[in-house]
Amino acid sequence: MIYLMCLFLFCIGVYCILVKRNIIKIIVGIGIVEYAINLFFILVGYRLRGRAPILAQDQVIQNMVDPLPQALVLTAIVIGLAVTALIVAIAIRLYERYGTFDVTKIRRLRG
Amino acid sequence: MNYELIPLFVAIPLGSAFLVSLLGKRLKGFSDAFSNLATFSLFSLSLLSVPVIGRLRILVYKVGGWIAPIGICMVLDSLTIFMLITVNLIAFLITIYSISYMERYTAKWKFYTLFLLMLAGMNGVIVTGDMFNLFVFLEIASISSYSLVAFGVEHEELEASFKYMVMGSLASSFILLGIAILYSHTSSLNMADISRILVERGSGEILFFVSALFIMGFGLKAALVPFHAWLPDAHPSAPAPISAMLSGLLIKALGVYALARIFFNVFGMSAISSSILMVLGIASMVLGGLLALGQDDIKRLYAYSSISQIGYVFLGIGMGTNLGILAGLFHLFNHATFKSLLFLNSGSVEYATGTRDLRKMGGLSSRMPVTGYSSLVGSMSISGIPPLAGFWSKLLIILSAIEAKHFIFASIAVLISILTLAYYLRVQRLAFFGELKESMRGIREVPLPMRVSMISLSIICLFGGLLLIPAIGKNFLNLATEVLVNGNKYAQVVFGSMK
Amino acid sequence: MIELYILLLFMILAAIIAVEIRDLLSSVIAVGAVGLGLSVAFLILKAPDLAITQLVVEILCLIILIRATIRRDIPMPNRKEEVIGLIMAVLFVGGFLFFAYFALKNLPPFGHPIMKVSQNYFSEGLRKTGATNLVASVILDFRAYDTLGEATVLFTAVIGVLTVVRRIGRKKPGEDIKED
Amino acid sequence: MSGKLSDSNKPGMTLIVKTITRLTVGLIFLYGIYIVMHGHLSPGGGFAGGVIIALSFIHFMLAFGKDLALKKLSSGAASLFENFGALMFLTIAFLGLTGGYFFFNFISKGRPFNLFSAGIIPLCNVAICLKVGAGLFAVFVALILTEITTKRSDR
Repeated sequence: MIYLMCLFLFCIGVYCILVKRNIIKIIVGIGIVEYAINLFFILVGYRLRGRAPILAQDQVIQNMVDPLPQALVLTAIVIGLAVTALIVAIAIRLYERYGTFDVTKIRRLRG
Repeated sequence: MNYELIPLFVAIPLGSAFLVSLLGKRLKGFSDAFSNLATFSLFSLSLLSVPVIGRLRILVYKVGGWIAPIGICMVLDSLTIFMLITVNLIAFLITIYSISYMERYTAKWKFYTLFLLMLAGMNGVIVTGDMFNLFVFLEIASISSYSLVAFGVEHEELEASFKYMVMGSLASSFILLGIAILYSHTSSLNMADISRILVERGSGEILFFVSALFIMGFGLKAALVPFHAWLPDAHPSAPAPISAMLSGLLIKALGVYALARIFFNVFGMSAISSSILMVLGIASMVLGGLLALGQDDIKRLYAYSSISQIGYVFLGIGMGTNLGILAGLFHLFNHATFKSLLFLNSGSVEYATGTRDLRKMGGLSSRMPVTGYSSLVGSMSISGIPPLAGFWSKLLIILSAIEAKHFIFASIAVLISILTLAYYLRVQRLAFFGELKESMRGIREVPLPMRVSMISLSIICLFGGLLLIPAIGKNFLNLATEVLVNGNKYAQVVFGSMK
Repeated sequence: MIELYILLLFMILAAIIAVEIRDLLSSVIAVGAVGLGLSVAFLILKAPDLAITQLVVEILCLIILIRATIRRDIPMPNRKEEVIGLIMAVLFVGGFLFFAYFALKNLPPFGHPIMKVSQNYFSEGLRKTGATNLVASVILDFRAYDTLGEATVLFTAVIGVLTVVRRIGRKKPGEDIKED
Repeated sequence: MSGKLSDSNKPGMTLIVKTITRLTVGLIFLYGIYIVMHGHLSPGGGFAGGVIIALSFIHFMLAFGKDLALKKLSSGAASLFENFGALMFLTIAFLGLTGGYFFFNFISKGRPFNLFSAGIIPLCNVAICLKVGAGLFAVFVALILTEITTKRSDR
């Protein structure tokens, strides 16, 4: 059930990318898609009543959550940041050239 | 001792990219010399590993000394070697070409840095044996290609790059979601381990859903037909060496190779996925060919033709029979050579005349003989004129379709081949033959490095057919086919070699 | 786990607002709310490393996006979006969720992961790597190769941004442009 | 952003913002270093710490304007640091070959829970931090500079 809610968030992002006609909105959509996937990865690795995967000095901790998805998501967050930075740079240049964020007005190339 | 070779395929381009970006701005000529050195050493390294793999069949490298499901492993088998040779050979010839061509752009060292990073990404995708690692290197290759498409920073380039980038990030998201679901199902990320677990559990709805996600994701990267919209914008907008790189290699390394590896070796090919791949291949073949017919921009025409030829590759590989896979892989190699040759030709034409519009050209062969005749070789090879390499691979694809009783697909493939001949003859007639236009009197042949690279590529196109003779191509083509035909046995082979 | 559901509902709501609102600046701020919600969700799901990282990355993204939209804040004209695209997207989303429902039913239930590989990290992590933060031991020792790739992705993006923001891309034959 | 509010010949934001920035920026910077150094013991690590350090410079830049910030860390120096971090990471990976494998953890592990433990992990954290901090700052500067040139070409 919670997985489906997470995928619903994913679908909102996909919908935004496919339907909206504004560059900033498309970037927002890409961001939402990334959040949804990161959340999904962590949900998959969660263990009920688990503890964070950090060892303590004087006690033995049982029942930790899965550390592997956390490591993967850390990588995925960085990749998302890299993509966002590059796409914003391209968006700023596009704005500079065309004077608008509206994709329908940025149509030099034929489909 | 041979184990030390494997990480070098990634480490050499990465290290040289860092060095070029550190020193390239300060020392004149350093970036040219060093990038060529790097690609040349990569190419010789991949040639060196052919006899090793011919003897041992598979090498597994444990990064950091951790055994496979715990750490990451790199796998070097015959299919990997096949892709590595294709990628590094073409990349080496393209770097030679860029020495002169990229003089027309500013900030050459940035170009070389991004180029080497893209190469590192592709080699990383090919060499890896881990799902998530594949995703990471796929992102390196994609992100550098997004910025390379926008390298000229004009209107069209930025727009094409934006479109490409949106589509590319969507594709990456699908792939990552697929990996997440797969991880939850199997609790492993290593390809061989996943394959072993999936064989034990059998297939189900999860596998179906993940396959759909991967077809969407990698299909977007490979520009299969319902997902092809970005390619005809992105490939022509890039500088010519990058168009050659994108069309010749990137869509194959990220799209075809990754899809084939996952579907054959990890999931195991089923009848449904086989027919889906074939139908998508046929659709790309037909639509790409038809759209190419009406183009006047020479690079745009080549880009549509890429979609069409990728369709052939998918038809061959999707068949799943021994002959079909062999033909598909051979066509992949051939397409890498002749499509990069053709894009380099178009770059030379643009370099000399300053236009890409076919209607403004004419009679260029008389002024630029090397470009003209190498383009003739490339066009004839891609349209399947006998003794050239392209003929043999297309023939084999059609034969394998007949062998597998797909008569309709075979006849469509023949028809599209004729269509291909038609639009390439049109290019030749408009651009290189006929009478020379008045405005084109003053043009000259392109500089030496560009000629060297075009001539070498056309020699490969001329004699590529020889690879089919078992004595020459045995370690190269046939063993690569064997890896895909073996399917799920991949897991046993990998784990067997790790002990 | 009720707080997680509430948080997810909040995130979905904020995402819908971000998608549908007309004003671009508000849209960017709404997506910032989604990101910060995600950071809190990571904290609830016992992933403090990610919570810190997500928080700082979100702040950086917000600064970059706001710098990009501010002063260009033209409200979108009230025009009909393409109906065909809308129908396609809705169909796609519907079909996607439908198939996802059947696929996700077979996954291990929430809160009970299989953890076949991760068991090794618990048993050997401290002894073999010496790091008490197991996430750090995974990203920098067991899977350090991934992290090399990750660092390279960021490096690529930096070079890419520097490439894209060049003022002049092409030069005429023989022309010499001073490069910055 | 609100550059117009202050004196036109003084770049940056108002006096209140500047005073508070002067107080907080050092703390943020130190916090970033702490996060990096304790990455193997507690939550955090090279990446988060690097972003925090980059944010401290960005904070400084937003408050005081770009000229003063670039005097502290010029964009050329930033890309130099970035390259240095990347090469350091790759070098660590190659030094692992002395132990037999790429990325082999070749330094002794030390006693757990101490600052100097866990072999190569703290070193990697420092390398990543240099890379991420300098790289993100360079990106930010590049984006800001294009905006400034854009505005000039508009007029």
